[in-house]
Amino acid sequence: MLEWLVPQASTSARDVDWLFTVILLTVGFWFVVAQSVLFTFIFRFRRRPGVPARYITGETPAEKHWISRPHLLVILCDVFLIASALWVWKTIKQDQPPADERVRIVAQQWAWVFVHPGLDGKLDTADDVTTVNELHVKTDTTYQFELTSKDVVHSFSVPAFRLKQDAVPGRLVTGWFRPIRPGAYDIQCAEICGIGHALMPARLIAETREQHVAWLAQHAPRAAGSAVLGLQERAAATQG
Amino acid sequence: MASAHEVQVPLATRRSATGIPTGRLAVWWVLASEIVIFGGLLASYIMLRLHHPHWHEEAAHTNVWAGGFNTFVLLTSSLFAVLGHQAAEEEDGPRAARFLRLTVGGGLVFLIVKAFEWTNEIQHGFTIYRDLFWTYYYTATGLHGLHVLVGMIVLWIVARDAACGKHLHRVELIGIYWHFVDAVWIFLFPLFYIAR
Amino acid sequence: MASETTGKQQSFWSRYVFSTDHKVIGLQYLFTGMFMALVGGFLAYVFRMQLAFPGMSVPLYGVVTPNEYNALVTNHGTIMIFWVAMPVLIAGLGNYLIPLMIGCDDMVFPRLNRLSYQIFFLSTVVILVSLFVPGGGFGGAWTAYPPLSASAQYNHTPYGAPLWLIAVALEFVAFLLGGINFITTVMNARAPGMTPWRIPIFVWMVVIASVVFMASVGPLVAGAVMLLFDQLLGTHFYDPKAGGDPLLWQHLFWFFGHPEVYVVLLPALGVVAEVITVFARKKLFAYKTILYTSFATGIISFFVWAHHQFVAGIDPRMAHLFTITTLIISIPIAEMTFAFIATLYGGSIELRTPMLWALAFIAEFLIGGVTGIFLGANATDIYLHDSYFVVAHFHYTFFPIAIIAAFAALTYWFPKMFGRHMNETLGKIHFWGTIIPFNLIFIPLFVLGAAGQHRRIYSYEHFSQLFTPGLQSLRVLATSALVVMLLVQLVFLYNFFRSVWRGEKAEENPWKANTLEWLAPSPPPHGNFATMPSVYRGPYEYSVPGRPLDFWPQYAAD
Amino acid sequence: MSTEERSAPREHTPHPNYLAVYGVLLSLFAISVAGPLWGMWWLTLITAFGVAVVKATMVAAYFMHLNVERRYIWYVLLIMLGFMLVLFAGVAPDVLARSGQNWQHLRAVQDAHGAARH
Ligand code: HEA
Ligand code: HEA
Ligand code: CUA
Ligand SMILES: [Cu+2]
Repeated sequence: MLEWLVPQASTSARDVDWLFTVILLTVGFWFVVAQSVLFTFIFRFRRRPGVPARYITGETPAEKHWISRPHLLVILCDVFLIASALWVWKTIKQDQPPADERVRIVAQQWAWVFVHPGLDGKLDTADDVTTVNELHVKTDTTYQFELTSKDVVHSFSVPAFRLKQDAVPGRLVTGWFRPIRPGAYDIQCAEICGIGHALMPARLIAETREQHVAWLAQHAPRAAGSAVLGLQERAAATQG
Repeated sequence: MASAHEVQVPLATRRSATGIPTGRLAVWWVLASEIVIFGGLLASYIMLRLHHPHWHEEAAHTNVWAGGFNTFVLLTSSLFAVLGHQAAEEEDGPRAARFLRLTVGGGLVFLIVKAFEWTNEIQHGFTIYRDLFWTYYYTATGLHGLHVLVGMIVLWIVARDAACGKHLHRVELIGIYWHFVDAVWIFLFPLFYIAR
Repeated sequence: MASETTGKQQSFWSRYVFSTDHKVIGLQYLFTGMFMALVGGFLAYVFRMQLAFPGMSVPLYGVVTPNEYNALVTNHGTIMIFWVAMPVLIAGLGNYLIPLMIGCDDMVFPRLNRLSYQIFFLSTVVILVSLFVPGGGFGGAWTAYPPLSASAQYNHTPYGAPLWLIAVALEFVAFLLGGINFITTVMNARAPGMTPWRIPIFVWMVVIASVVFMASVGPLVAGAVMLLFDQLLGTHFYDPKAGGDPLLWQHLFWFFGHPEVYVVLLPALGVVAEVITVFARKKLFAYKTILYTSFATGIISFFVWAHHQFVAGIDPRMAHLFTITTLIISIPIAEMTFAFIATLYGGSIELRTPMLWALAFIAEFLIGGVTGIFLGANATDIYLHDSYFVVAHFHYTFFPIAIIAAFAALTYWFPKMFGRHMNETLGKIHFWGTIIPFNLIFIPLFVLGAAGQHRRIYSYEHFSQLFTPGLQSLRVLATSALVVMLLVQLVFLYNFFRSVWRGEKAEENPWKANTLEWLAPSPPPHGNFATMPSVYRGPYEYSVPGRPLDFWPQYAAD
Repeated sequence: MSTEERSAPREHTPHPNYLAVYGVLLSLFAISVAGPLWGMWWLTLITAFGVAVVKATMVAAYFMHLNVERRYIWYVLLIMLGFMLVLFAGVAPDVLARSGQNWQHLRAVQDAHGAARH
């Protein structure tokens, strides 16, 4: 359902959209039933001269069934929804599939700093590529990210990936994602973080292995420097 | 029967469908809300205390003897309060007033001791800024001290009325509140002084 | 009401400002709440205009800067919840109706009652002032997450933030005092014969709400003290660098924040129960079941709070527990909804304005309720959290509560409060003119949320996936609908104030209702009843077979 | 029902011997102070907090007269305490713990490197 509005660019996107549809159908059913009963009653039992209202206490077992039976069905639906929700949550937020690569994400007022492993595929080595507000990833590669914040609470959100995780200062949160479709997607900050909250948009570029290697190659050393420069400009801009 | 003319003392205040006098009932609900306020504060403290191994070193610098003496003082003042209530139930206003004033005295001693305690600690550099432990220490004991102060003021007023036999039922109400303040301290004492 | 004051200037103050009469205090709360609703609505108008037409100079306001936008949203939310929903539904209606409905002449602590309003009034002044101090109003969202809210170095509102916090704290104190008053009054001051199972649902709901509020707000009061210290003394309760923990505040806040939503929901449901029974001439379906479900809701609401924090960095294992409890809470509310709908079965329904509002409440709240399930399911919440889907969800719950149910109550009890009738046609115009735009505002927000649009963003120009013509047209639609809705409110205000003085006179019991307040004269004098009533039966004995009349008042001896 | 008099007179229960209660409380207090002298953490735990609970209960029961008060007042107060336990249980996994599933406090990392405060 959601894919009509946002592309499904990661594996978790599929699972989330599936769950969304499941819930939509379940509660949608109840919603339609409840509304139609409500409106039928409203029209069917409009005041007519000479037709008195009935006296129904709803206390006798026979009458109670009218609400207790549907209410049992609701419980069943809840059990089903809980099970599906927990299962999807487990795959997305708890399991950590073996990571092909790792990226570090640091949020601050008001920018994202991304540390990509260089060609050696390892973090904290000389050839790491640090960028600001631009994250480059390879498709069909399982990434593990570690996320933290320098100052206030931010939230790393990639709608196209159905991925969202708050960046909390003093905490290191790890998670994973696996891009499945090349393209450039919005990264938003989803937790209010001050004046520049709307001014820390970033881009996520999912590209093929070749493109990615090429990008790494040309950004290897001094791109980081320019990136930091860009960061200062942005900071100055948002202050003004 | 109350009528539209007699409005000074609403009939509402004279009813007691539960059998519990309205005043006392209200005091219980006040305490209920106080329990969750102190409960929230102390729950946060306990969690962070267990989170920070180094806090017990900080706690070692609190003055057990001052805290212990204050515990004793509050317990005693509670005894006076309850004896005052007993006197009040025997319609002996002046006696009740005397006990209540003793209770106020207890509160006073408590605050004086606390004042010395704090100055001493601050002089030795254990200020509210030194460490989060001390922030909690001053916040929790300060909040409690505030309750002691309020209690003393009300106690004094109630004692004044009781002395001339007025509103004797209030002696019990303020007593209940005072015992609660005492009970809170019973928990603050081990939390901030003994456990280290 | 004010008309009676003409000529009696000196007594005006003692009668309408410093009165201890529960009815006057109730109306004070009501009018303050209605005024703040206009304020909150105006703030919504300003930032909605900015969202629809980014960068435009909004009529009556001007250009909206990013930090202004944050302040507008924050205070819109804070005001609508704490200065509209709470005062109108709980303090306003509760104060006015509880003594009348349980058959006594006042609250058990009239002076405490007055004090509670005075503190509330002070808090109102403080929150309004906080919008105009240097640096602007607080912009850290009504949830005020630290570290942002904790230090001006981050939020850049050195005066706005503390003032906002102080205002909210004062408001809490006012409602704690009021709550204690409500609870003790209902427990002790009931008329003879008003046994627990004969108390009208509305009174029950206000009491349950007051207890839930009292039990949940405590930790947040403590948390607010800590936050205030962080702001003013520079302590480090929530500063991770110094050993504090930002998540602690989130927990303390939501431990209150979630029960709070039921604190306002329950009285609204109470209003609906009173109205639909009268205008369907039906006994409330399964009175006791409704009460038990509301007890259950009240208790379960203490076990679900972290569903606001699924992706906030809490341990993912805890998310499972809170998903389970959150979906469980839909069960009692579902049953209650069903009971309300069942009440209509076999009724003789007359669609007067109050009834329209009450029925609209059920229909609209269902949307808000079921969308809550998408959020309660932790996995979908990963995507929907802090998106406009959430915004739409809670407006579909809050608007029915704070506005629709409030209108139902106002139109229903208006004859009692002011001894006159409101104009029916104007009422119907206002109803449709509010309900239709309401859906046109918030249905688009569901779509925008599902499309990944996040909250508290002053302009989407920077997001290529969001700044598409299609989505922008939805934003424009929502905003235009809002403007229409706000204009229609003028009809209400005209109708309201005209009827206060010019409306046709109403007798004691215009709706032929059973509950005790309709025994008192309209408007009730100080002291309420000429002779204090006794109660002989439950509140919803309508259309009892073999009775001459289709209603059987609680106060009628036979 | 007796709704109209000043305040329903509490069935005059004979007052307990307050001095005796006071004595017990004082001795308990002495225990709680003496407890740590043995330097055994579990003993301190019992003498400090176990005793505190007993003391508080006694104050509530005898001084606040909860033992002769209507039963449900107990329940009200205990339910409030119960909610505080719920709060603790729900918050501890995030605030008390130093690390959990897929997250950890940077503080925990620093402490490991001996970079803790003090
Ligand atoms: C009075 C207001 C109110 C009410 C009544 C509710 C009711 C519910 N809310 Fe809502 N909620 C808010 C106000 C309210 N909420 C607010 C203000 C926020 C945002 C705060 C912020 O971040 O600013 C919020 C946010 C919010 C979140 C967090 C979203 C996020 O930020 O990520 C969640 C998640 O679980 C949630 C869930 C629910 C649920 C499950 C209910 C349930 O009570 C609904 C139960 C009702 C029904 C389910 C309908 C009737 C039942 C049937 C028709 C039967 C069929 C149903 C099933 C088969 C399940 N709400
Ligand atoms: C009771 C709660 C309530 C109510 C009624 C409303 C009403 C409205 N809200 Fe509000 N809103 C919130 C609570 C509420 N809101 C909260 C809690 C937030 C989150 C804040 C945050 O993120 O921190 C929020 C945020 C919020 C946002 C998200 C902003 C963002 O995240 O960037 C938007 C966007 O459109 C919005 C729009 C509106 C609109 C158009 C209305 C319109 O319905 C308003 C129309 C106005 C009226 C209908 C008033 C008319 C009044 C009278 C005529 C007087 C009589 C009144 C009575 C009898 C009561 N609101
Ligand atoms: Cu960073 Cu919002
Ligand atoms: Cu919630």
